[in-house]
Amino acid sequence: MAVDGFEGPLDLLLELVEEKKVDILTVRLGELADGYLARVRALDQLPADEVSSFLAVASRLVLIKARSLLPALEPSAVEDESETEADLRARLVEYAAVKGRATALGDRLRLGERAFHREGGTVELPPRGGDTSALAAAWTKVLTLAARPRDEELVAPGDRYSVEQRTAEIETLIAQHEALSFATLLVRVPGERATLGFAIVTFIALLDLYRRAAIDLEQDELFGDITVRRKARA
Amino acid sequence: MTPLARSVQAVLFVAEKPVSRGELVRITGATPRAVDAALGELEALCEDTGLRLAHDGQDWQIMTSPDAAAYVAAYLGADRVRLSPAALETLAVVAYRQPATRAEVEAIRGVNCDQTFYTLMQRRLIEERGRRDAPGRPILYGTTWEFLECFGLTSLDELPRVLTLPEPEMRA
Amino acid sequence: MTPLARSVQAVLFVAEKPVSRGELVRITGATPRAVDAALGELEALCEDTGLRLAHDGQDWQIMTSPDAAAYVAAYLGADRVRLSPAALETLAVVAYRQPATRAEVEAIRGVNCDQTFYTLMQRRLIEERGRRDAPGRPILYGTTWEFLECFGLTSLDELPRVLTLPEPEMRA
Repeated sequence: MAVDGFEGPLDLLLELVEEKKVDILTVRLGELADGYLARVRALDQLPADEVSSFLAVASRLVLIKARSLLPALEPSAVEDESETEADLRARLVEYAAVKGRATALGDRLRLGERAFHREGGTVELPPRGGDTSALAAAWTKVLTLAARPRDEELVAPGDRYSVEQRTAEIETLIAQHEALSFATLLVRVPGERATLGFAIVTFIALLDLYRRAAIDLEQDELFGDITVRRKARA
Repeated sequence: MTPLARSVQAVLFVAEKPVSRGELVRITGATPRAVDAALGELEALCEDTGLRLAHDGQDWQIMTSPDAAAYVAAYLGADRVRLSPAALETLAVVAYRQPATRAEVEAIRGVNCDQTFYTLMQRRLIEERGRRDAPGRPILYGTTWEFLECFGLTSLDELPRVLTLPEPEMRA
Repeated sequence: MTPLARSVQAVLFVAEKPVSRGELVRITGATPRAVDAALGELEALCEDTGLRLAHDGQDWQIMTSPDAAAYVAAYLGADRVRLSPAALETLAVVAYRQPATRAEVEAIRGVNCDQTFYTLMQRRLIEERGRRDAPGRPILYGTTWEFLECFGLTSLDELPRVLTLPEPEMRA
């Protein structure tokens, strides 16, 4: 599922690397964090089921950037090894190779230089020995494939939220109320539980507003509700 | 081998019936004389191989060489029906849904089924069964007597029952 | 051409699906080594002709040469296969890493690949290849004969080599 031309977070990150015209093996990934966040913000919609993967890459970039700005910031014992810059780079290098291979395969396809096999037919023997269980298995396979959801059915249009739109909504709310609880912001329709997609978009919108210094975030205890507070204009 | 002779060879290879000289001219865009030369080249090349270039008047076909007949028979005799997985799938759709139009089979399988329909018709496993009373009056297909014989069934009721998946909508 | 190579050629010609080396040994009554030699002879003979000898592991099939594709497609009325960039990426991962699980492909591409797997399965470019002996016993996928055919490859060894970056370790 393409998101405004990007097939996932690695695709977007790779494009940023290529835009900078630098070597994937030497570029400082942390330097790409701002550009990455800006591009994600500019997308008019993110499918709910992919938001988390974009977010995961974004948070990793921000972490890498923070470490480079504050060398004293040692990785804590809790963070697992996969959070390192080297690991993200390795994934990116691997993905770049995949993209190159996909392009090469696509080129072959465009050339149309395919091969054809022969279905047979010269032999005029009356057909014999058909296997009914193979036939039934083929029918089952066709049914299974046909029963799979198709692209257009995967994400109902009503379930798509845009970060932009959600950010604007929260800005309006915060202009009216000095402080709001995160729990309140998660209520889209009173009495209904928010979907995961809506919660994630709301969360990204808040992170973005915080980054732009439009709000303050307070949390008194671990897993407690988060208070969103309007930031006094300087 | 000239490029034209290569193309003629490839076309005759995939063809399941004799191809006329006129058709070869039309497909390759070469002159009739060039096509004749290519056929001559191909004929000479087949000598001493397991294949032969045969013709009946102006219709051409590649066949196996007679001295390989014993092995070909051994291969074909072992299990005479050797349908490709694609052909088997198309046959399954026709068998379980008959009568069905080609468009319906393609809608279910999600791919073009021209070649597999052709193969199954050739092998007399499916046949036309009139036309559907719908726009375009598409041809309906069903299985044949040979199909029952081939699969050792006495009637279509003997087709193995399969799962109870909801049958997909047909977008004909 | 040796008599054995001629017989192998004739059998592969009439076959409607790939024929395994074991089957060729059984049919011809020759030793596996002799069959290998015959296949090698046939492969060399196909060079510069309109046909190619292709193999997937130990399964063999004669196919048309890619440079004759335009004429064969004109004869068969075949459609050009079109794949989205997303489907091509998934196919690239499966083709170069096979067998691979869906989770592995998703880990590499960083996105959900349900839809592209569905498309590739429907077009028969990939197929199931058993299960990995790991928790959850995930399904393994590999490419098909149709994949080789569609991309005009005679074997997986012919996959285009791209980039020379070191391949990172695979995380399942």
